[in-house]
Amino acid sequence: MSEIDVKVENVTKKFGNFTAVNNVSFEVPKGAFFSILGPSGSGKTTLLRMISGFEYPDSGNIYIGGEIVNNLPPNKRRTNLVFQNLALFPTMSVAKNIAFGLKRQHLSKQEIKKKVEHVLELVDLKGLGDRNVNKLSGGQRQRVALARCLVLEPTVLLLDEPLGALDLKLRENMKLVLKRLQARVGTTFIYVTHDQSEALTMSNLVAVMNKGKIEQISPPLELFYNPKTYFVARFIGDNNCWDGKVISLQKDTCNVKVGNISLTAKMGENISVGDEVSIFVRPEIISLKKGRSEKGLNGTVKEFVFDGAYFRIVVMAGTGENQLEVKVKIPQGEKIPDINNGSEVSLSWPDGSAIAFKKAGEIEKVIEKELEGVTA
Amino acid sequence: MSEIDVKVENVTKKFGNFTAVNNVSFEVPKGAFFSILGPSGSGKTTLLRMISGFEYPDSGNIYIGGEIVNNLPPNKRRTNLVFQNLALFPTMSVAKNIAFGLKRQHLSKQEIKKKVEHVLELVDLKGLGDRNVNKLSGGQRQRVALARCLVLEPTVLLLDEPLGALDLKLRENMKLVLKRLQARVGTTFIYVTHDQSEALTMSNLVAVMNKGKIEQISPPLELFYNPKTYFVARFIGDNNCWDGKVISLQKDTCNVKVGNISLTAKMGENISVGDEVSIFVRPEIISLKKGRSEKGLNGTVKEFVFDGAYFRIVVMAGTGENQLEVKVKIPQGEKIPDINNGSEVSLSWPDGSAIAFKKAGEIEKVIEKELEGVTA
Amino acid sequence: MKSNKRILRIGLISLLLPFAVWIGFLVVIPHIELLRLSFISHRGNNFTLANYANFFTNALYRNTYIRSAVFSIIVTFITLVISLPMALFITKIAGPKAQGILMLAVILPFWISELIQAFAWMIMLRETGVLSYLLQLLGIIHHNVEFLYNDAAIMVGLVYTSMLFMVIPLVSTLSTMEDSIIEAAYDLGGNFWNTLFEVIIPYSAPGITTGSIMVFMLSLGNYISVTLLGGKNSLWFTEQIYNQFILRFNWNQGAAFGILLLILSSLIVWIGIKISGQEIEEVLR
Amino acid sequence: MKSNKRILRIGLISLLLPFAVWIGFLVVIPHIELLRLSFISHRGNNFTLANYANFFTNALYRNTYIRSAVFSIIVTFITLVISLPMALFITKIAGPKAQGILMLAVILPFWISELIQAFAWMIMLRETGVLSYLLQLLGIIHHNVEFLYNDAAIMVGLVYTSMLFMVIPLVSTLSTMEDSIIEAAYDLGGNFWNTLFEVIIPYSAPGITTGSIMVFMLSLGNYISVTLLGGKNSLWFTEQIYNQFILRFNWNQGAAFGILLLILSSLIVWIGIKISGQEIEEVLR
Repeated sequence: MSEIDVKVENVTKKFGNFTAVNNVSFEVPKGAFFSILGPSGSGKTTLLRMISGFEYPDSGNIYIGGEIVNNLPPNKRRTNLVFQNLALFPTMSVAKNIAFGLKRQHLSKQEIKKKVEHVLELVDLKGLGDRNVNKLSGGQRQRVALARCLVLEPTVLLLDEPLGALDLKLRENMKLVLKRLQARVGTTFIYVTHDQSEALTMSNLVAVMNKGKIEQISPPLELFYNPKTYFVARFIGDNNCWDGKVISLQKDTCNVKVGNISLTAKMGENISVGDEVSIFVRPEIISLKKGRSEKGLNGTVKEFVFDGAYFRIVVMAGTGENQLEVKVKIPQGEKIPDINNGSEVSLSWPDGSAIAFKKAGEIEKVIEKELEGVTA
Repeated sequence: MSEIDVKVENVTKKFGNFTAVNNVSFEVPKGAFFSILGPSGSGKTTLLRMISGFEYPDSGNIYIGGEIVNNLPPNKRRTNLVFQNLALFPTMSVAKNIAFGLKRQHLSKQEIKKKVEHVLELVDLKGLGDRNVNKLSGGQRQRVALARCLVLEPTVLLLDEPLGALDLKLRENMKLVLKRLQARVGTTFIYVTHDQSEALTMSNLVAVMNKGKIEQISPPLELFYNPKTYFVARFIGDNNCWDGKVISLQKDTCNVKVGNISLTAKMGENISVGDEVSIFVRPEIISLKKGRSEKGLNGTVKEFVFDGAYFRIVVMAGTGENQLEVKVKIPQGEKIPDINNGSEVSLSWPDGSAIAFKKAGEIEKVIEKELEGVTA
Repeated sequence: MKSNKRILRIGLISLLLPFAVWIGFLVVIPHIELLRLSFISHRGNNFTLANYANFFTNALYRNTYIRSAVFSIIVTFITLVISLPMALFITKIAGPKAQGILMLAVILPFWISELIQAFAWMIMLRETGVLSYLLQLLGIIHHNVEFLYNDAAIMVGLVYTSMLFMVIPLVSTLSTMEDSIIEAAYDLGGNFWNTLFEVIIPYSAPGITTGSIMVFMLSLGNYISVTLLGGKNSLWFTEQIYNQFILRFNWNQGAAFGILLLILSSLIVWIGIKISGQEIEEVLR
Repeated sequence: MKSNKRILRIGLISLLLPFAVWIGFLVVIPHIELLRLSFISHRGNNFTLANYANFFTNALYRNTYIRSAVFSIIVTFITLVISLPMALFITKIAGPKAQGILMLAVILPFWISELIQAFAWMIMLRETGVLSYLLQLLGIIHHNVEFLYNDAAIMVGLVYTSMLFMVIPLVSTLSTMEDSIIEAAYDLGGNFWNTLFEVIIPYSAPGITTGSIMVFMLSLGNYISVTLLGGKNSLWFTEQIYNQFILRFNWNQGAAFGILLLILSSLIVWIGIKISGQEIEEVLR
């Protein structure tokens, strides 16, 4: 995994006054499943289109397999792109779709036939070569789009939210298909998505993007437990986020006054006394006990919902006007204390699992907009 | 909750030779959030369209508020339908969309205006009355569709997969909005969906439908822990399902030979020795320990995936050709034993959490088709 | 982000350039020449406004001009009233088979040359024609009656030839309307007329505008059907233009009339678009 | 599950019924009468095949018939070759503004009556016209040359009037093609020509068929542009029909010619559809 397949170096791309990609650099090791995760408008698709050759960078360099490809058109690059809407050729059969790229390489008919057969087997579509692509199911169409690219043996396979159009159950299934396929063929994948569950399930490395910049590149679990920025902490998972003011500092931790509650949190960045910060605690990590206790945070259950995987509980902690809304998720397999709306409970979490970042109001807006579906 | 708002009595509906709804009966109590959950083609939408008046039953009776409404057209029924694609009137403003139904009741202009204002406040769209509906975000359009129906104060509000067109994050948010709204207005909701998480999160009662028949009507948690039929056990959640043969019977339980492993399971229906059965165990309830143990089921880790909420682990248990594939889900908050692909592990689950049903091959096909996205 | 541009540009420009020049040449120059000619006197080559003055001083020309416009508007309205239910039926009620047959019935007049259509109509409406015969059979009239060569014959012919151009835009607009919108209106308590006037007609506004413009243009500029069905005294403005060019060889006068017709049609279409409250760009789509 | 049916049925049937009768009456009866007339002798009222026999014995009629068909096919092909890059440019390259202007340029000939267009062309192509003048300026010709009244003038006129009917179906087909399909072809290694012939043209097949049928029909059935630009001896079959009806008052012979033209156009369209491998139902959509 030490060889580098794709290298992006200080790349910037503007559309008019809008900076879509802002001085981005990263490397993708050979054979990696690399995801670029970000909200819509974060520049992730533009970045992918520059790697595939549909857009050219304004400045900076893009290397593929060690060579600069900045202004090379897509038909001359050893990358292939799986489009969001798949973009299968609707007038052709499955085999002809797959053969389109091979024909451009002036291979003999036999060679083309052999390669098509082989890749059809690889994606589990054996025997469907003569079928028209419009006659296929959603999952099959997906696999034709993959086969059409894989048959050309690209250095890097690029995927632009390819599961976006599928429905929920099929998407769950295709995640595993994709991950297994990548493990089998060993091609480097760069996968763009706004769906964190896709990125986290499939990738070796995830780059979180926001407003044209990369905020953090980490393996999936680290994004969860060691977010490096406010945005990552806020964007990944359905995190608790409480705003407060720093009262005092210790070595790695700070004391923060949230409403009239005082909390201790790890410092995620340089913080001074008096700063406005947000504290993040994962809802999954909070334990909930019935009744009040002296050590924990006491509160009242406001909402109690079961969604098939988790019990989602909303607790109002503290008293008076400055009550704190705490989201708690208890997985379905665990024993649930006998509580109802209005029950008194006490909450606690392990030391070091609360983390503080300086408040960033504008990011809040990005995420709110996402929730409102403005882009949908 | 004892009053009955909708009663469906032995209702059957055929389209040509195809029986879409087959002798279905159920009652919906006043103020309930009642979901009809089923795969596509199970007849759930036809059932809803009969309640709303867009289809008439071939036989059986439908009562709304105690009166038979079998052949009453939709514009004469005290039901209103929120369509899957919302079906807002695209040439009208938000307020005019909402006023359309009120105008048909010959109310005065002032009354209409007052009611529109009131319902806009209810769905959190105050001040957006003059906006054209095409200028709204996805979540706002959703709420206009709700407001347009709620303002008519229907006896029952019918919802036909209204969240289907939204993207993931927005859908999560709208689920809570819908649940809270229903709690506030107290109108009876009948909600049709193929997404179990929607049904389980929001409903008081869920009716699981398959092939035109209702398999089980239960509160959400019961569907999980006490499935009444093979189909429900298979359809709800991503259940483990192992096929085997019954060797011996005890009072409530049976011993089943699965490959060369012997398992004990609760009987979900009448079972005799020698029957082909399937055993279901929820992946969430299985505990996993590193290394072999004598009591548990021993196996090797084949796949290890983190999806943001759970670690999904696939373990191959037993030996030789008849290995058993066991799915295990460990919630993200819990401590994960230090395992990798290939690690030896032992699995166990509480007594009584495995349940056996007679095998039903055809249902398998329905679910496979669903996964292949044939209907997508 | 039209990155197609880069892909298609080189190939397309090499193909398009000669055609672009040609199109500009085809579209612009002939009409500039028409305009120029209209300001030149018939005998002699000097600048004059006489060709336009003739129009304003001669009542026949003026009346023909107004008559053509009014009749074309009436034809447009009749065509709309007939076509809207047809389009609604085709898009929202008919099954795929009936849809095909109905579209065929609408397209048929197009299949057959306008000339032959006009002759078929003449056969039908003349004194010894089918209509006269049928009405005598029914006892409504008692001797041969000439139904040709009158205003009604012109209108029937124009509605018939131009219906296609109203039905097609209406069908294409209405087919983008989801069925559930009509169902929603019904579910919220609406009946047929509410739904038609408050939901369906506002939705089809772009199709109505496009269709009306096309039908109006075709009617105003029609020559064959009008002269054949209306006879030599159909008093249609195109006939005046034809007479100037072909019978009197006064191309300058004809050019002036042509420009006047162009102004008339542009003006009425512009007013129509303003009234319907649409943007010209929308209509072009 | 067209439950719209129930909602719209009552209202629509009351509106549609009289129109349905009227349409049947309008479409079917005139053409049956045309057919009947073609089997009746001009003088006398007896059944005869003479009207058709005349066609087969007279070389002028036969040649005109074949000439019209061949020319119309050529016009259709030229129109297609010009319109495809235009449609591609309009749908895939032009921004919204350029799109509007281009569509306007295509629609313009429709805006202006065919009659006026033909006259504008005559002004352009005549011996003392603009083309002759320009070519003399460029030193290509040295005295006035008549460009009117020849086959090329007919063709140019026909291509010009019918281009709209090719561009519009092509634009509507191509605008349903997602841009990413072209990008995919490019990404998989294709160049402009690969993409054009293997992806774009197969995709636009329905539009090409619809457009070609319309252009062919319009050209074959054209009378005004052909006779004005081609002169009195343009040898177009519609001219023969006109002559029979209007100059010779031989309606029976004219009816026979009309039926023959109908057979010709139906036959060629049928062959065209068979060759392109499409279903008639698809083309109607």
